[in-house]
Amino acid sequence: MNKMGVKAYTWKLDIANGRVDLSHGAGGRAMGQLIEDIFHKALDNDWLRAGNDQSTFAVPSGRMVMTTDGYVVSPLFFPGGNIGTLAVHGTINDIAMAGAVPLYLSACFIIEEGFPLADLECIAQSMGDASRETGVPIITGDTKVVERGKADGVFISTAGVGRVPDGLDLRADAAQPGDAVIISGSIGDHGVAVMSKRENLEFDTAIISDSAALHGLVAAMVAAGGKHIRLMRDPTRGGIAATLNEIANQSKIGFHIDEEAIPLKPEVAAACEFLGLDPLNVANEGKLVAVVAPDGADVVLAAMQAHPLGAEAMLIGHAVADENCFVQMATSFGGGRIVDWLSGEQLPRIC
Amino acid sequence: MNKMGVKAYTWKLDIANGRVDLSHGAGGRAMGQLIEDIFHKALDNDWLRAGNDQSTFAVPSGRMVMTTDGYVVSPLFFPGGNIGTLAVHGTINDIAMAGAVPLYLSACFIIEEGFPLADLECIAQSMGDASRETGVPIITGDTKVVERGKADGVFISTAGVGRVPDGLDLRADAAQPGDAVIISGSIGDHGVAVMSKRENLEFDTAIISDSAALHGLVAAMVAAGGKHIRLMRDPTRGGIAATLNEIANQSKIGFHIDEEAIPLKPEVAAACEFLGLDPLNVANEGKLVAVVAPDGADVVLAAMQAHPLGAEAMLIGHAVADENCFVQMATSFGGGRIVDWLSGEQLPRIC
Amino acid sequence: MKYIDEYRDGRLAMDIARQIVATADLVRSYHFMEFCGGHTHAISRYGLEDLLPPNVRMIHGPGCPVCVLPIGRIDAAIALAMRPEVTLCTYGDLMRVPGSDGSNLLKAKAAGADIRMVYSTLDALRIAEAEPNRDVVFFAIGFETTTPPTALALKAAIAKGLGNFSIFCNHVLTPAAIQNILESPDVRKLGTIKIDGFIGPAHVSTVIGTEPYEFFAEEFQKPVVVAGFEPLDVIQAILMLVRQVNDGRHEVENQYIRAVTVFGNEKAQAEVANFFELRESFEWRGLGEVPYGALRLRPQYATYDAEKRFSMVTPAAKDNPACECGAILRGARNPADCKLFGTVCTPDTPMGSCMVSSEGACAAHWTYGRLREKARQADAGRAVA
Amino acid sequence: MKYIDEYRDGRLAMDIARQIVATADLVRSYHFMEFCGGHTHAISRYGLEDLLPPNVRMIHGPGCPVCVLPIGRIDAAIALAMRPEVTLCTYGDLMRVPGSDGSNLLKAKAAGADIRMVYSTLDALRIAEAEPNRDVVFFAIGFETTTPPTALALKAAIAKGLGNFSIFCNHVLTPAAIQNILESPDVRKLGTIKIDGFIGPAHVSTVIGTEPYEFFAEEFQKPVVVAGFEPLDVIQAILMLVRQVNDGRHEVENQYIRAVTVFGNEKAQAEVANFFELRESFEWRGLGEVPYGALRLRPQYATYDAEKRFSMVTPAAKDNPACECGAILRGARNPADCKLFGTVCTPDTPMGSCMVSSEGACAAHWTYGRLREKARQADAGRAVA
Amino acid sequence: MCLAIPVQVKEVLPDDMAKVTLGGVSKIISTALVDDVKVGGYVVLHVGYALAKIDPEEAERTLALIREAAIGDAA
Amino acid sequence: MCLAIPVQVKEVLPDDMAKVTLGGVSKIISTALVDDVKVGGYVVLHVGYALAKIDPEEAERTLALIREAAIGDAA
Ligand code: SF4
Ligand code: SF4
Ligand SMILES: [Mg+2]
Ligand SMILES: [Mg+2]
Ligand SMILES: [Mg+2]
Ligand SMILES: [Mg+2]
Ligand SMILES: [Mg+2]
Ligand SMILES: [Mg+2]
Ligand SMILES: [Mg+2]
Ligand SMILES: [Mg+2]
Ligand SMILES: [Mg+2]
Ligand SMILES: [Mg+2]
Repeated sequence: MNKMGVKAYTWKLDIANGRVDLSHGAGGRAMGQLIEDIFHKALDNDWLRAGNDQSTFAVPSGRMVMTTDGYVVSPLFFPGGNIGTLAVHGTINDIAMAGAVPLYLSACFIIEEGFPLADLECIAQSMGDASRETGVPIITGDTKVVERGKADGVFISTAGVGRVPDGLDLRADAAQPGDAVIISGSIGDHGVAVMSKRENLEFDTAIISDSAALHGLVAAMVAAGGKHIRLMRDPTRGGIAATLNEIANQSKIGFHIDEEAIPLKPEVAAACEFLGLDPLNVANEGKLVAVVAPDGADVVLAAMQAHPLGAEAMLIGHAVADENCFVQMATSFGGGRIVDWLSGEQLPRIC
Repeated sequence: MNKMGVKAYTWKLDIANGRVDLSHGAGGRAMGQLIEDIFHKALDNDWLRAGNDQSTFAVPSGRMVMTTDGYVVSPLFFPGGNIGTLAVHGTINDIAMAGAVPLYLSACFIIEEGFPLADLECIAQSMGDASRETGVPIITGDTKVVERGKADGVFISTAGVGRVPDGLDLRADAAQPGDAVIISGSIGDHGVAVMSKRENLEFDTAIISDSAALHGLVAAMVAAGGKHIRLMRDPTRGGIAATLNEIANQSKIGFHIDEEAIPLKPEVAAACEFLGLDPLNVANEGKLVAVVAPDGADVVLAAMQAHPLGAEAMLIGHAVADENCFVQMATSFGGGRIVDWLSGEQLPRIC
Repeated sequence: MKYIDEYRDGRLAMDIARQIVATADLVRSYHFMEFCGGHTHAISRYGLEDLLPPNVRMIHGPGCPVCVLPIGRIDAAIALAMRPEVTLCTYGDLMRVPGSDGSNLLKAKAAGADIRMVYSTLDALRIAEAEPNRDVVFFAIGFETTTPPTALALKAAIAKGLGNFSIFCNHVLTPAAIQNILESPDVRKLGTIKIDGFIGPAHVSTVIGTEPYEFFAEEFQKPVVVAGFEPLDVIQAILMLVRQVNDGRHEVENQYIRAVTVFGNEKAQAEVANFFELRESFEWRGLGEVPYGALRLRPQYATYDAEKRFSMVTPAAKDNPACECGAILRGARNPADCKLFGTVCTPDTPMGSCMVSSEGACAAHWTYGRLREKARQADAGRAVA
Repeated sequence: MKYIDEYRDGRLAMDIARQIVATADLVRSYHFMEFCGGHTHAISRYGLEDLLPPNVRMIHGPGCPVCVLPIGRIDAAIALAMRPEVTLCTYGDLMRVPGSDGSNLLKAKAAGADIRMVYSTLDALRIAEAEPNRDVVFFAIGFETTTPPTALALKAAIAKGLGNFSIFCNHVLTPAAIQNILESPDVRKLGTIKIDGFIGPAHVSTVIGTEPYEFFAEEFQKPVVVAGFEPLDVIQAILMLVRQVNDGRHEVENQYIRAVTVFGNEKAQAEVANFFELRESFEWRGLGEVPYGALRLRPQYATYDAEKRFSMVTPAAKDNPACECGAILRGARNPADCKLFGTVCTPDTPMGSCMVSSEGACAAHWTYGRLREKARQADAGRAVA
Repeated sequence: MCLAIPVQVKEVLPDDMAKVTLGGVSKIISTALVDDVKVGGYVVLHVGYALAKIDPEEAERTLALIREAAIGDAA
Repeated sequence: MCLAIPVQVKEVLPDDMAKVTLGGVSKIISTALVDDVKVGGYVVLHVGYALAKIDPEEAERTLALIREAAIGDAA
């Protein structure tokens, strides 16, 4: 995104009716204009305005964290957000899950020829808004245009760096039998909101995606009881079923969770009945699962519930010694079951 | 890429004949296996093995640099490299162009359903090799799978962070009249190597892509004459024509360059005749353009020529005062011309 | 959620379970087959077996249309989908059902076949209308429940003159399968499988009614209770079966009276009869050839019949010889009896169809049953020690 | 590169330029039109005008097939490409040529039209063979040089029975255009444009030979020198023209003897004649209707003629009124005379076709000429001061 | 087998379609297989089609029978 | 107009095709428009087709004429 120096363009971008064409990715003036008039305007900061192929920033000595995620959500716009807000929130969350303070993001756009400029601007604006709201600037980026039929509207990859508070060291293998499992709020909202707009599935619901940046919540948790936190993870693809199984396998423990304790909106439960899905497998984009040492569970839970993004936080179970690494759930009916990863894609079923 | 903890998979990936299917992107065990058996094996380091959604590292205080690029090259494999080597070299180069020492990379894969596992493994292996050769580890990553027809084999986005040597501050607007323009070697090799394998263009040539990581060369330049270097840029998309025009516009100067001085392989010149292209517009992936204060030109050029990746480095011209920001070239025929950005896509022409 | 939540009350279930304990005769055992995967799922999901006394045992029947689809039909569907002109539409359930040599529709899609997952036959019709250049085939599976929607899709395609739409029909029939089980040597002669009664299908029966079960109840002297799929429905049905056995009755009773009548949905039956006719015989995985066990399109709709339109052949089945799905579907074995269960065969790498469908006995046991199996083994271990 | 490098020797060019200065009569002026964009390109790219004395001036002619394509034909091609069944194949040069209202093929492609850039007619044929369900149209443009490859593609399509291949023919003819210029009021009567001779096309002439120019040389008493496209070829041709003028000759001379003969490539001519016939009239942008100025498919190949096959209509042209392309193509004006040049009209945002094609006079002036214009203005400033 | 759920009819639409709802989620389905679909009534929904109407009285009776069975055999 | 380049024929292929080369780059083109294409000879290549053969003697003669013209009118 280094085209700032190019002189004023003869023609304004026709954002209302125009489309991205191959010249917008060819490294010439058209690309410079696209970057300047859409991305620089929306993301607006001194780093981008400097017009380099990279950006610099000062750091004090200490531990840093780096992460990346690709965003390929379909449809691109859904109740409660769009691919751009996800790309900001999701990468901030992966930084925050290390207990870290997110500092800077990069953003890489792969755009399909024919993509409406108006949609691109809307996505960029959403990213700018999300970046300003979260206080995490997007300081460097890249734009590529591929031929029609070789992408799906737009894909965004963001990377991020952050700073880990001194003394904090969260690890995937740190969970121990007896640890408390806390979830920051209701499950499945994002997945249901997105599926409600999928062609062929379309249904009406008031559910909106929970897409949100969790670094503020994490900061409150770390401040209240950082030393008790073993690890955190955001249950995105595969839902909390995948996240708990991952942790169980990485930490070589099992989990016992309680279905009754898991926050679940009635509309999400209903949508899952419609589609034959289990809400435990459905994606979240503004929730975290924390595994906390038994002594710290109360103080961490209280800190979470005091934060707007953790108001509905619940202790949903405990880690147990289990060489099979099973995730077991006491059902609200009174029985028990194993919560497994979803096999294959999450699809509506007939039986 | 956080699936390390998952237990041994029942079935080995059929890398020879298998293809990526949607289950490899769904967040379940199939995805874990893909990541472990292909990416972790190829990229092989402790960060990835830790199996977190992010990785941490220690830094001393100072200035850091961050960059990102998306790689969408077609075809994915070309003489001298593939999309994976490009994704490592290109992002290292954008860090190096700040005069910085690249430290860590992230890699994000967007894979089209049906992509052969053998090709994916080959790309991942190339990235691992490139990462080891350059000494820059890929410490975090992400994998997404999209439906057939919604991508083009595989797209890779890499981001990178590096450390800027104290006292160095290269900026796009730093070029001044009188500065020397140095290129590190012959132009157009990458673009011609890639085009030679494009369907419908196919031609035979011994030209291979110049894809290479330039941080070693940059370190030598900085060591020899860092204080004289105004700025550097790698002339990728749009070739040196685009790069020089960008710099001219950002620094509000013009350039005078000499066609005779620009290193150009005869085969590249010939391929450009075949295709009706100007080598000044053709992409490079292992070259840099440095703008150097007049006093430092000799020492920087000598340091470059002493490095294997700068052996053919040439001083090709100078910055001049020019409110039009023209890039002018004395042709080998004896005339003069303006070197402009390419308009639109670089296409073979009939006239 | 009305008509759902009130039938999932765990406390009431406990109470009924206590009644079953009280009612069941201690000196005899009761073996009931739930025909339907939906019941298998509810039994596993809610841990109903744990509530039953040791002498009341459930046998999981062949009532999953995915599980009973023979491997040759999957192979044929894959071969069809690989034709460049064909777009194969199918319910998501089928995507991971193993064909020969580790193939499945998901991999065929990855290999280039144009396969679309649909939620409804209406979606398949929409695709055929929107893409007139594609030969759109609906890969139809399912019992009597799922057949009427296929019939309506065919009716609409004819009305709209959609020449590019056809159906690969794999609809199968419940009563034929139950009869086949009851007539099997295992059950009838060898006595290796004891069946004292059936829980009859919930949603199949909304269409066909309870009347078709009268024949077995009478002929084979087995009680049948048609029941809903919620856990209270199932446990009530078990109590009703225990009472019939105790009373020496073999009647068809209807627990699912809120949606099932004696004669079922006659409008739906008529739509099906308009377009489909009986096949003389059809292979069910696990049961073998079942006489009159499936439907095909009537000859006058041959142009809409993918089997005729594309001269499809169903290759001979090549089931994994170690897979016990067949015996499991007949109730002759349990998932845990299979050597492959949980080692080479898991929901991620299913070897047999019982592991693919979440209604399948093996998948249900994987997700819900391993735990109980372990607990039981631990108990047994303690008892021995 | 043999046959290229040796014709790009700047020192030899200087020497010849000196001979032109020595040869040209100081008391008269010489105005030569280079018909071809290829020559315009060479003149601009190598700065040949700087080498010429002030009394020898070059006029840039209409010899760019992209530049002379009327806007209505672009509009028609876009309308055709937007048809869902059509795949339009075209040379890359055409992608950015402006149609009406800022449209072009690149934007039409972005809007969903299936448009493929090809390097050769062979590629278009390959696409038609590989995708039998697509209606593949080759958008053919070009002078006599580019027509034979189109003829061969048509021949091959017929031989292969490719029913899904057709041609949108926009091939135009050089001699007709030259004659039109010479007969135009500007040149003939008004005397606003003085033309003392022509540099004849290089590659066009490899096909048609030098013979077709004899008529003008005789009829209009203008010398013609057919010349190659390398800078030494051009400057030698200018010297040859100066000599003819000095001698009072008006002959057709051939500088490009290494590739051009008197009768040209008769095999290629025969292939063209087999499939194409003259249009009575065809609009050239800038020249207006040119009688017998273009080709169309012979009626027996109507099924391969996209204009007939798709009942194409060519909408009336709606050129930007401020664009001077027309006058520039006739040699009546220079790019720098256009109010839009370099302000609203640049190679990134071309308003007229002369700015799109790198062979176009405006584009050549943008890339190569602005510098010289500036230097000239600076000189003029100094001279005045 | 045969995943099916009880949904309430919110709106009867032309062409044998209806808008149905469950727990705050609504969807358009086909009612071509059942007669006399009424707003407020419940139907069993399977693969986009209403298969049967739910009889509220029978549903009440089932619950009563279940409660009765839970209490013990009064009979 | 009409971008065309002189290329040398390296190999005559079936179906009126040939492999040609320029400065170390080679490509397969159609020679259907010219007769008697010989290995070692040069042709003018345009949009994938050879349009004409280059006559080496005439090329030499042109260069001689150019050199002569550069020296001055000996005539
Ligand atoms: S566990 Fe797998 S292999 Fe064994 S019976 Fe079940 S499906 Fe077949
Ligand atoms: S500068 Fe542009 S608008 Fe003016 S004549 Fe040239 S092409 Fe037409
Ligand atoms: Mg991440
Ligand atoms: Mg993430
Ligand atoms: Mg970039
Ligand atoms: Mg995460
Ligand atoms: Mg970059
Ligand atoms: Mg870069
Ligand atoms: Mg990730
Ligand atoms: Mg760069
Ligand atoms: Mg197909
Ligand atoms: Mg089209």
